[in-house]
Amino acid sequence: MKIAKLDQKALRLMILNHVTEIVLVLICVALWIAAPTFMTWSNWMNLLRSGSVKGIIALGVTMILIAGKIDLSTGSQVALSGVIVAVFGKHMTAAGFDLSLACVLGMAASLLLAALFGTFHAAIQNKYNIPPFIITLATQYLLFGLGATICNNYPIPNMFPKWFVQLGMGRLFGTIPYPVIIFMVLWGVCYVVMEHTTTGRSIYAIGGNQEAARLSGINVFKAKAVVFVTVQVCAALAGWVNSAMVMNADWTYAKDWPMDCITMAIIGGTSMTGGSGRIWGTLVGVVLISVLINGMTILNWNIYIQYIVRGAILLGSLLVMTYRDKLRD
Amino acid sequence: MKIAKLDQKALRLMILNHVTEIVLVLICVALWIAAPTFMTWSNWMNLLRSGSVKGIIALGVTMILIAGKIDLSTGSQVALSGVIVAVFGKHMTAAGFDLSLACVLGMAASLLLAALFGTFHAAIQNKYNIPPFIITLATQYLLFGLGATICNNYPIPNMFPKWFVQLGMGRLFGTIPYPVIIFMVLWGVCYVVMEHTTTGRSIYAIGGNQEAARLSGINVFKAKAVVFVTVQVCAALAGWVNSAMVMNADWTYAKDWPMDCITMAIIGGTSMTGGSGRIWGTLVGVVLISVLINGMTILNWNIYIQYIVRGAILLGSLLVMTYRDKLRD
Amino acid sequence: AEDTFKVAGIVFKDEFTMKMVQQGYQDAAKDLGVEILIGNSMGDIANEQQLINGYVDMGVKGIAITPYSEEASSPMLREAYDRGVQIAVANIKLKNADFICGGFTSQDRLNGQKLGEFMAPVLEERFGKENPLKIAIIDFDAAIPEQSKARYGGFLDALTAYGFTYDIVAQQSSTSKQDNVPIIEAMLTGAPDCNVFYNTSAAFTAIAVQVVKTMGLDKQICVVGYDMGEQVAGQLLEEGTPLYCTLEQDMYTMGYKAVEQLVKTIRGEETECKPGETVYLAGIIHSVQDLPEVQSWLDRFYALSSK
Amino acid sequence: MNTIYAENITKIYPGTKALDGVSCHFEGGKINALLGKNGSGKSTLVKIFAGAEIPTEGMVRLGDKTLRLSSTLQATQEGIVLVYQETSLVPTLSVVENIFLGRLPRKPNGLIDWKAARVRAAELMDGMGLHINPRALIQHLPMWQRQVIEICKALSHDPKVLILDEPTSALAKDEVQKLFQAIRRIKDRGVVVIYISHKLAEVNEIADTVTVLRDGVYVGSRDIRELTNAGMIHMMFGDVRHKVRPAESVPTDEVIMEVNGLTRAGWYEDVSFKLYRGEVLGIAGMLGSGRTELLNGIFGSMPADSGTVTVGGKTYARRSPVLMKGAGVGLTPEDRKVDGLILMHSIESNLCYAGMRRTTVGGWVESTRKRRAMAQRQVDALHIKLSGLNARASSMSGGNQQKVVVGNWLNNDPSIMIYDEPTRGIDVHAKQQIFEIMWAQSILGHSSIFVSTEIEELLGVCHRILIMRGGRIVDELKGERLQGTHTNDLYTLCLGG
Ligand SMILES: Nc1ncnc2c1ncn2[C@@H]1O[C@H](COP(=O)(O)OP(=O)(O)OP(=O)(O)O)[C@@H](O)[C@H]1O
Ligand SMILES: Nc1ncnc2c1ncn2[C@@H]1O[C@H](COP(=O)(O)OP(=O)(O)OP(=O)(O)O)[C@@H](O)[C@H]1O
Ligand SMILES: [Mg+2]
Ligand SMILES: [Mg+2]
Repeated sequence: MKIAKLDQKALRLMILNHVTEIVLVLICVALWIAAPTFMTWSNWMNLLRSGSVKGIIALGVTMILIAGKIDLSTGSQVALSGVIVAVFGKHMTAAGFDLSLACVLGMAASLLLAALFGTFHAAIQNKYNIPPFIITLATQYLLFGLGATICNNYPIPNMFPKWFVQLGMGRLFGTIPYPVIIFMVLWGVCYVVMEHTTTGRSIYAIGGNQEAARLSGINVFKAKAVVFVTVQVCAALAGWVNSAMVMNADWTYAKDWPMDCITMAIIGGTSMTGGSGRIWGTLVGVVLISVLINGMTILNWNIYIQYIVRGAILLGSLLVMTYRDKLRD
Repeated sequence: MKIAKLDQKALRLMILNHVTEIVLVLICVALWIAAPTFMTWSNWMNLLRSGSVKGIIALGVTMILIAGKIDLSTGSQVALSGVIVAVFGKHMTAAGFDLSLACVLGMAASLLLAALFGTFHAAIQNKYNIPPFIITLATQYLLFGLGATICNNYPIPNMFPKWFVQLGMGRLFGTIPYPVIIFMVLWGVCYVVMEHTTTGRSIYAIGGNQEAARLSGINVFKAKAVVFVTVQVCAALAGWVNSAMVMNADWTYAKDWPMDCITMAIIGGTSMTGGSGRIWGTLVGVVLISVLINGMTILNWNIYIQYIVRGAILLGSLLVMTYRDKLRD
Repeated sequence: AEDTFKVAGIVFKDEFTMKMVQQGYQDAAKDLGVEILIGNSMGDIANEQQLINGYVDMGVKGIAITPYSEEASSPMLREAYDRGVQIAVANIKLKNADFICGGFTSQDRLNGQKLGEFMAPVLEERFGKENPLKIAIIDFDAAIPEQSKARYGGFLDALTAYGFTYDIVAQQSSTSKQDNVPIIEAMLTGAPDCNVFYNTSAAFTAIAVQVVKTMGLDKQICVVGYDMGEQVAGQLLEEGTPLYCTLEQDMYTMGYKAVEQLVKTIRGEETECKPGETVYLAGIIHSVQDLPEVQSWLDRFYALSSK
Repeated sequence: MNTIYAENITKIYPGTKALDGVSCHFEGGKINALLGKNGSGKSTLVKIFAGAEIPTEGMVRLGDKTLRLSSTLQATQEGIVLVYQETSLVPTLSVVENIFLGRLPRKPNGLIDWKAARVRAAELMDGMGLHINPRALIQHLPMWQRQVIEICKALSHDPKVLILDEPTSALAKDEVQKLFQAIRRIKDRGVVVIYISHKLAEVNEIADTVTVLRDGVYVGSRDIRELTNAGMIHMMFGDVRHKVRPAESVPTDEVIMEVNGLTRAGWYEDVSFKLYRGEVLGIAGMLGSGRTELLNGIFGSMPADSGTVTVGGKTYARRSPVLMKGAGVGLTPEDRKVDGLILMHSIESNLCYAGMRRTTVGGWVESTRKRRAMAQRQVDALHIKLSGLNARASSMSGGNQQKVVVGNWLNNDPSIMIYDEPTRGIDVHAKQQIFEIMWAQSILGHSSIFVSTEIEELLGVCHRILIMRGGRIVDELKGERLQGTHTNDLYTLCLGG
């Protein structure tokens, strides 16, 4: 009697633990039936490619959420990093330099700037203990203004060398898009770092109880710096891939991305309150959102319905996860 | 010796306590010198009118921040409430009803919906203890989709009776715009409620320590419901005023407003972590932001510089407030 | 009347086309010897209002504007007019706006029609008239519905008038400039039989051309653009491009003429357009039929943007 | 042998001098009790030893080495480990991770060696008699297990100086014994053990030396054999008189509250009792016997499955703090910092939350004058020490904070007060004052329910004591029987031996 009951609970827990995965499979099956073209290799490669761009950021976002922090300025950073690379390309080639060289320098500059801003966020947050929500809301404005000023508010198309464009448009063996490869490699790195290194565990610890972590001799600032810099660098990388994909750089890109990426991480099971989350889950979240967008577009659903569905899925996943946590206790 | 030192600290504290006010005055003086037209009655009335629309929401936002919660869906609610009023006007007049009657019914319906969503947020948050950030992120999508669906994604112009348009365009004694009056009245009400009633006291308490408040026999759900409903209702009111001002209703309005309103409250000295804030400060914050925008426009500054300035002001005010709190302890 | 005074020029979004309008404003002001203040409402009607009021209070004599909305912007402008400021409009035809001193627009519906009329024979030759055309449309209904709907509505009207039948095999509203790769890919995945891809803006066109090429549909699909831009011009010039044509709204001229109208009205001089009226500037079609013309556009663009 | 020295240490917090020129030393191979009333600076001193606070003046010396500690990490490297008064575990992480927080063992390739960590964690927990899955998350464990894990964590450092700041405040008697055994083993290795506690019985049992602070000043150190309990109390407080329950405090036979069949499966079952007007009712039980749950069940702040509570003639099948407050019941929670106070708000505000409606005109609009008067009333009545009514609650010491929690409720004039561990972590003097409050209430005809883990306290204070074991009320002591009961008898009853 009792065993049967326990087992039932265990079963329910197991289902709830994998509810995102299950929902994903169900949606895929439904889409397959509704639109046979959905389940083709090329469609999947396409949808994964698009998902990967935001997915790259979502990895950083997962880490920063696990640390109990947040970054709202990733969208501006995406736009800015593309603009920086393009501006280097434009001005340096005008001055007679090689486009490839210019591009590499631009990439270095954009990484540097991303790291600088990440460090700045971490330093301010750590020193004054201001909620990161509001710090990054402020720098979001700054980065946006910076991007516009740098490119003198003209979009800059086609200022990338071929190999850079490959980052967005190229495909390994002509079939797997590079953005997907980049995302998967970063995902692997994130996974190992978060689950199997002391850096990762420090990040979990400061998210779960910062004071306890500090008293245990964990370098809290270092852990914070790692997540704040990582998320900005992820955004910069995504900015390159995005610009390479659309062969254009524009400071107005990616305004809604911070929320989209947070949504992906949350649907994947990361908590907004810090201390718990799963890098694996974010992978699922990224794929789920990409499949949804792709599927609803294939089915030619109205954008408004798409918004409603997205809201409902987010709400639903929140409720399921809360229910699961209750059951577990 | 000691007294002099204390006095100096007290003086510094006094300055820091009023730093937003001081900055506001300085900016005004600077603008007055740079552009004499800035300091005219009509310019002030106009800048206050524009500021008031967001200011109405900022009042609700201040309350919800004090309660330690947040609402990101206010922008969608602004758009939706305008759409609802217009849809009533459109369909009911088509069915032969009086426009004024239709408008009143529409207003009632939009208030009802706002209150419903507020209650829903409060209920979900209270029952499952999910961070409100993410709940309202989800309903933001829902409300947006709802607005678009209701008006069948066409904007609805001119479906308001004269008296409704007055809400946005009218002026008391031909000089003080009604939006300013509405804002000031609401501000007064908020001030009294937050500083001088048990409801306000309860809101401060749950923001400071929800569990302690609960164990002191404070009705936590009620306090939460008050703030969640108030902020939605404020957004609905702002939606009316906004629609009246532009004599149009469109579900795409006000997308960036939630962050703008949070910025106003924060600059006014409300904390993101709950438990402390000042309604008076929000008034200053609203005026400061409105003056800045107006002033930079008058000075013909580039819009991007304006973004940078806004980011810098927000960051600066955060640092000053943190420094003040350190000094105070 | 005094000879020199201040006017203001307002654009409404953060985009290249508006940059052209702005350039037009500024050049006209320079040519006519007046001072001009520039504002951008960043796609928010409340900002627009703030700008208008601000300028009026600063004592500008006139405002040239690309309004946010043909309905919603007019009450605020009327208020400004009532306070003694002349209003000239560019880019759209303002409704209920007898007070303006003149307007210059390329009308979206007419432009759409012009594109339709231009493309109809081309499409007839390629696909015949017997079977319905399989049209996919990407629009911005979720941002500025009036414009967006006029742009594709006009195109479809013209096709119907020419005697085509068509199926809309896919239609999506995009809310952003950068997220369109996945949208267009999915549209074409869901509608693999599509043969005409109609874009309502240059940002879409650039992406659509890329996607059509990478999906290997460049022989099957004829891409029709709307608006001109550096990237789109480049795509027209490419070998074997699926992009057939695009329509340039002469934004620069619109901006230029709006300010010119404004200044001349204020000075009491002879003007091109009567008060309360709006002049339509014809859209200019750039197509693969005339590549040197495209090249010369690009050259002009570079000259302009390096100013 | 190691010895740790405090040399002329002064620590000034804004507004408070927590330590004033303290010089003392603690020797290795001994268990050194550090005593003092609330706010006397014990925690501050040991935090300075552990690098968690930097002294304003003076220095710490370990043996011959002068230490300039600026972080806990440094202190740990020197072999000084502090187990905090408040637990410092990360609730979202596993047991094994918490034990090795910040220094998980690594494999040669740099990745974490989870297996080795689990094995060592299991060994450490075995040593403390704790048998749980090292992968379990802290947030799913009960309080006492967390406390034991905290100590395992300290032991894992193999410390030269081990400081325990009130380690037993959440431990049951048998766990205390296990802890003592472990501490003695550590002592035998020559480690300096510093042991802070308010429980004199424990001190008598385990300590070798006693060091006392009073108001931030070093009073002296003695060998435990030279000291009686009275001597210790004298060192801590100077002269104090212990009051006994006044004769006027007698319960009437009017039933003011009746609990009937209250049950929450797995926590407490079928609990029924009556509370009389003017009575101080004690509930004795060992840790985990379900007292906190029961009190919260009565008050409605935690759910119950079935049963009713009758107050003032009205029977409540469902309860909530709001309802029970209305019925004239108040509760001071077990963990005052977490659940009892709004630390960031002023002392005045904290004194006026429960009685909020009484500060209003017409029930809604507050009167500043009334608020101030109400707060001042409790400050005077309870002798709360503060720098000003506008100071934040966080600036007060434990005992005064507890008084504020009580004062908050007294401002609502409750006819029934429920005290859950009101004396935890506060000094004897402050405890006495809390008892006096209960008696004064009793004389006024108000009743109290009093739960304490130091069950000997109950004997002198209560009119009647209920014994709770395994979630059930198993016995009742009153009248003659209560008179004849000694502390040891009470422990026996609670343990069910
Ligand atoms: N961070 C701080 N800021 C200001 N004052 C403080 C701080 N920490 C402690 N104090 C004050 O310093 C004094 C000594 O406090 P401490 O915590 O060392 O006392 P204690 O002897 O450990 O008391 P208890 O027995 O209640 O734990 C108290 O008056 C306390 O209010
Ligand atoms: N049946 C149970 N299952 C799991 N945990 C339990 C159970 N009973 C008690 N506990 C744990 O024991 C702890 C003490 O329980 P409770 O607070 O109800 O008893 P108490 O007598 O008040 O003890 P304490 O001294 O901890 O306050 C709780 O933190 C709870 O986690
Ligand atoms: Mg202490
Ligand atoms: Mg207890």
